[in-house]
Amino acid sequence: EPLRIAVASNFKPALEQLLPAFSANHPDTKITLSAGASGQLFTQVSQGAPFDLFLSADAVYPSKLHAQGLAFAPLPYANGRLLLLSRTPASQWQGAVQNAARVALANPTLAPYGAAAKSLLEGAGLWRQPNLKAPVLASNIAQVQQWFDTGNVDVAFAAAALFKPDDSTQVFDLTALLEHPIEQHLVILKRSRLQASATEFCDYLRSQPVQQQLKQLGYSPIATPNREAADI
Amino acid sequence: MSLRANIKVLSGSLDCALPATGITVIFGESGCGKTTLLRTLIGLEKAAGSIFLGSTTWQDAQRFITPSQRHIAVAFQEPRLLAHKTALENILLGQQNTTKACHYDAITKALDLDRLLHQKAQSLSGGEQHRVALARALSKDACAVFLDEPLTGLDQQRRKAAMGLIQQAAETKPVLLVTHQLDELLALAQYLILMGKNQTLCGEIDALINEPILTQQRGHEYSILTGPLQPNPASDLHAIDLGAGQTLRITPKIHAAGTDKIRVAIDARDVSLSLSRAEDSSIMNILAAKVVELQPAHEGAIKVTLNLGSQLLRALISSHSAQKLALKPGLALFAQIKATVQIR
Amino acid sequence: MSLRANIKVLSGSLDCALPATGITVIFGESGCGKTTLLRTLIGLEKAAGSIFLGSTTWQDAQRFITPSQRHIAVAFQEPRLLAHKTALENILLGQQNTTKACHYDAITKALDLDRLLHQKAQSLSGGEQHRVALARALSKDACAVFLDEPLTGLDQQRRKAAMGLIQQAAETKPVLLVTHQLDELLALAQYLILMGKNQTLCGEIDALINEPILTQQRGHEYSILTGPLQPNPASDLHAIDLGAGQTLRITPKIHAAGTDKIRVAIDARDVSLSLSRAEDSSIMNILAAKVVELQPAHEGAIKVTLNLGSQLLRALISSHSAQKLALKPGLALFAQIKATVQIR
Amino acid sequence: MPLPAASVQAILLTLELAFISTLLLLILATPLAWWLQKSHAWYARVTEIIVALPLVLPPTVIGFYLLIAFSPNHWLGAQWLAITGQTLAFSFTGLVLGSMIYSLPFVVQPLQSAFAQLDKGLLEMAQVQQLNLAQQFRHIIFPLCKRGFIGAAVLGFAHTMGEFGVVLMIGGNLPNETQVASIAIFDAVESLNYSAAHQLSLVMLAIAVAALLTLYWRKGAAR
Amino acid sequence: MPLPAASVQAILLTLELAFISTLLLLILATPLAWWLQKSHAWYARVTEIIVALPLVLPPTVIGFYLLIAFSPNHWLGAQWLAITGQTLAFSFTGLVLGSMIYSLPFVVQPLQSAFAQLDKGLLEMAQVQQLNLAQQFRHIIFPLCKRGFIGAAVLGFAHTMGEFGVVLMIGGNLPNETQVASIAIFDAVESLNYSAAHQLSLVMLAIAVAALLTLYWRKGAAR
Ligand SMILES: Nc1ncnc2c1ncn2[C@@H]1O[C@H](COP(=O)(O)OP(=O)(O)OP(=O)(O)O)[C@@H](O)[C@H]1O
Ligand SMILES: Nc1ncnc2c1ncn2[C@@H]1O[C@H](COP(=O)(O)OP(=O)(O)OP(=O)(O)O)[C@@H](O)[C@H]1O
Ligand code: MOO
Ligand SMILES: [Mg+2]
Ligand SMILES: [Mg+2]
Repeated sequence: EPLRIAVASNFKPALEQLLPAFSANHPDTKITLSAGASGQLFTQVSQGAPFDLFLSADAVYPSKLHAQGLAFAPLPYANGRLLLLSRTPASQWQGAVQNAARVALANPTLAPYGAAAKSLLEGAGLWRQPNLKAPVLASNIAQVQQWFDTGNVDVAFAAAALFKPDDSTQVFDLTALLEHPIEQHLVILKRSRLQASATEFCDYLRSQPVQQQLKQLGYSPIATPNREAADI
Repeated sequence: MSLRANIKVLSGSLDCALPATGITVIFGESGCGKTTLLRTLIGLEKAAGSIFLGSTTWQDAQRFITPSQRHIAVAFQEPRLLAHKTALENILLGQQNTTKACHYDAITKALDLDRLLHQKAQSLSGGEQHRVALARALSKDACAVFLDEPLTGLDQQRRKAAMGLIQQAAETKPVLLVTHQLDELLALAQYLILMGKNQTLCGEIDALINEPILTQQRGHEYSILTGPLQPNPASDLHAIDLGAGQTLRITPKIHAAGTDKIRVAIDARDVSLSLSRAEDSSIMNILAAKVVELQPAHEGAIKVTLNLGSQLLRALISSHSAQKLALKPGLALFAQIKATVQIR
Repeated sequence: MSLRANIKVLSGSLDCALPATGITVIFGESGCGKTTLLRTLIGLEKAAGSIFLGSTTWQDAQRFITPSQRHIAVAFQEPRLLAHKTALENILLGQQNTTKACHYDAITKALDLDRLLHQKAQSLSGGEQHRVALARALSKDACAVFLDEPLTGLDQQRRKAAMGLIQQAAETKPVLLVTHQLDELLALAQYLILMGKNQTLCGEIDALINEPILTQQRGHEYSILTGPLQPNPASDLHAIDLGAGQTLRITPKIHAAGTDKIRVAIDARDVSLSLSRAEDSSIMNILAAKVVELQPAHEGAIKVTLNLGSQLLRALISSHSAQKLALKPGLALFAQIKATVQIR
Repeated sequence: MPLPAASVQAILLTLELAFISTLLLLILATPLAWWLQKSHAWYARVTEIIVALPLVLPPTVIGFYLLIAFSPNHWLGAQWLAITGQTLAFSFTGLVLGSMIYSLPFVVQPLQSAFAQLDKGLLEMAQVQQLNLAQQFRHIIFPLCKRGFIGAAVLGFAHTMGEFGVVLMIGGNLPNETQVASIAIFDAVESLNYSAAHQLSLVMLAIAVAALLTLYWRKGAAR
Repeated sequence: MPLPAASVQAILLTLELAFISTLLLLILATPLAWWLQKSHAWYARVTEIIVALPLVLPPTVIGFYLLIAFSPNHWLGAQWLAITGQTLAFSFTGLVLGSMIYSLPFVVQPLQSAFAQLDKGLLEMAQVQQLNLAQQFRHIIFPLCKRGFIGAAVLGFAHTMGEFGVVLMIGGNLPNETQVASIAIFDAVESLNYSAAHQLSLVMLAIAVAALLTLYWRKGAAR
């Protein structure tokens, strides 16, 4: 039986980078990934989807699962970074949004990155303004990137983890402007029959070397890596 | 096993008991309800009434058995072949279900279908399709056979062959046949169902041969003469004893084994009259007769009823000739019979 | 506008020039290729060769115009009605495209369709459907009419009415008609296309009436007598002058206005022979004749060829009678003619 | 409980999309299916396969390629942008286009089946009676293939209504423009807003039953 | 470049799902369509509407109600859990069930159309020839409605292959269990793994063309 990991879309590419090293040490543990918006994965877990581990893009969904008794205590595993990508040059991110032909963000009701973007727009008074074109909502943060990559939108609220820098794109790092930083938590699900493997995987993810590696993958490391691991 | 029916039909009701073997011809103008009657007897159409075949109830107030339980063979008015199957496959359709083996080869041979047996039905000509449908009906093991205009689209030779096969089938079971052709009716019918606008008649052919429904169609009458056959081994001309010392010479087509009496239909138009016996004529049948009655028929023609001694004969002649011969009731003369049709 | 065709058919090739008006009957046994020939002429089937109607090219090595450009009327072997439309809608189908108004009422009346005009085609009986299809073809404005067994499934009265309508249509344009019925052929044909196994013949009816293709089918021959009509105002019996001082009396059915010559077909079986002139007989036509030739026909029958002076007459009598009358070539006798059919 | 305006919008949008797409598809598919059925040319066979492709391709494949084609980096998207000043992606027009591609075979297939079963004898008769193509269509092809047309319309409409994958990829969830009912329900369910999901689903169910009742009632009357 | 194992899995899973669902559907839909076509009873009409419902309902509505039915709080889901120890949601069996409901009308509709066009005269002839039901099916109904059966199978298969909304809602994107190709492509596109998406799409395209070529080649041969 594989270790089934439900992973928020923003973290899937990073996780794929990190898997080979883990698999080298745990050859018996086969891992399958199911990606989606955090909210979508949360819904599936609460409806009984047979996941062992849930890597959310925020702390809220994991704590809800914990509160419902479906999961053990949530643990942070990364801090996400929100970027604004613009194809047309702008001095400020607000200007980029105002001048955009199309702005894309992830669906705030399902994706924490989208929720974060929405809160910024609301703060700047740019949310659902009649004089602005309505932003298109992607079903998860990865789709935002894809819309931007294919040229269908010219401004996008994206995850740093999914963005590959190029010359024609102007990038604003909005992480610091966020009222609530994107603290990504994971939970081991109580239904899991592979709790030992899941715990091993958590430990690996939260280990110092991995956390250092995350910096190159578009995240900030967690503050106190690998301390509460024993509490699980 | 005779077929008895008492059912509602378009023109009223039909109450008949068909012979257990032999052919019943259903006759009537186009649209009078022949096909509907056949479909009712088969069980494809429901009409109030009862139908029995021998001791089996096909339909009565309580029961109604389906066409497939009636164990019958049918040739519909249209061929109803499976276009994607060969002629032979169409003929054999469903025959594996019956207990008896299917002997189709004599039938397909007689209907000249052998060459076509492995041709797809959709590529057959109209007449070929009709023949395949007829072969399917005739080769099926059945308690009764229903044929709706089975000879349409056939040329004379094939028609004759088909008529022979139908007569064969009628030797062991009742056959019901719809036709518009008088020659077919005369050649085949033993029992008639005549469907008119306001009534439906049924009965032996002798009784109904001069019903208006028939005579209106053909425009003239028939006589039926009957008597025991006296074979003549020296010639193929046999004699029929008509009683009162008169004989009729015919070439019998149907060797009615077992029945000593033979019946012959004579078209009133095929009878000519002469005051003296023409000894030097090629007409073979010249019978002494007495005029019974003269009736005007359609324009310029007179219907003459003659007494041959113990049987009646009808002649249709021009009023011109009637005048010339000074015909009147009681006059003795000679009836020359040009053609005869042996009936069942 | 006469129809000329030189095309390949099943049994070889056909090269004919049909009359500009009048009926051409296509005759041949079931499956010989009549429908295929008709379809080729219509343009629904392609065959090598050329077809012209008057000065219009329907098909040649270079050109091929579609059936709808040929401006024709067709009654197919099957009715081909639109089941969801009424009889009248079927009859009028496409007629709004032609310039002339459609005069269907005389036709539907004659075919006894008036009662059925507003009935859905799917609920019509088989014969009714055929009549609707025939009415559709006959009421269409067309340069030529093609009828594939148009009289199947019709009773005698409707058949007669239909034949009248077909003859009417043939007064102004060529009509091609397929039939298996000899009486229809005789009543309608002016020109014949006879399709056999190995050859296809075409020509005037006089020339082809005793072709084996025809005589094999009917089993006996016909004679055709011709001469100017001499009307008799006092009676409906008119006389035809056969030459050599002999006359034939007939009741003309077709008042061939303009043509002084009339042609009459006589079935060899309808001729009886007598050594003396029977003056007291109801047979009206008794002609002096001389035996030309005796030939054995089928079993027990002899075919006698007679010379009427300037025309030949054929008789079919029993060998028994031939013996009795001691027939031999050169013998003078009298031919009694029982029935005549006026042809075109 | 009155339906929120957003739900009403989503439902109306869905019906509009399905209706417009089906209508356009019927107009397009009828001659196409006829030609495919009649022609024996090799390019008719090739076209047949191209038309049938969306049958076997998951909607996401279609959505993916549409996304690429719609982008201003590509010919189609660039042209559209130049002409209309708008991107095809995230627009109602884009959805109609996507729906049509997605549902085309579902409309062509029943029509082609119906045309194949058409009695050739009747078409020959029509030719002889000199019916032109429009008359042949009106008097013969349409009435005899009515069930095929109904089938094509129903399947086309339904398949468009059920379109989700394509819309999810090229729609962008814009209220009143691309947020169709299936997307709205998906969002509601995924965000555990079951009461909204229930409401929307029930309304869709009611509309469905009403539509079918109308359809079958008419069919029953025609029988 | 060899196809990644996950993609192969996804494709095989998709084909398996579509194949099993279509097969089961044909077995189920044939008698159902026959009965719906023949019966004049009111409950046949009601059934007709129920069968047609998935036609007009967005897949997400179906997915939503399935999700509810599959949940252990409901009778079906509870029974299933008690018997198999697994939830129906997020399982292959659940997907088959969902696909069947989702695609049922797409199979019933072409069959019903074909049955309606069946020549009644031939069925009467079959009755008289005493063909039993199996023989009637084999000799008449099936050969004459072949196009209907092909249409039903193709549309059913295609619609199942293209199923995305239902799977997304009740499948859960589990590799080798419920991650069908449409989901995998969506996933690949979403993970910005465009080359994988292209690859998968092309493989699906190739399979589609191959399938269609086989189908049309056979159809051509049968013509
Ligand atoms: N597509 C075909 N393939 C093979 N043979 C065919 C095809 N179409 C017709 N035939 C054959 O060609 C012959 C002529 O057919 P056609 O329909 O012309 O006959 P017909 O003279 O009209 O006969 P009928 O009087 O029975 O209508 C038939 O033997 C028929 O079986
Ligand atoms: N469903 C129907 N609705 C109305 N009239 C019908 C229906 N079916 C048959 N008829 C009529 O019933 C009459 C009898 O039809 P039927 O088929 O029994 O005639 P038929 O005697 O077999 O004629 P034919 O010799 O032309 O085959 C016809 O006038 C026909 O129009
Ligand atoms: O990674 Mo998310 O949950 O799509 O913002
Ligand atoms: Mg009839
Ligand atoms: Mg023919």
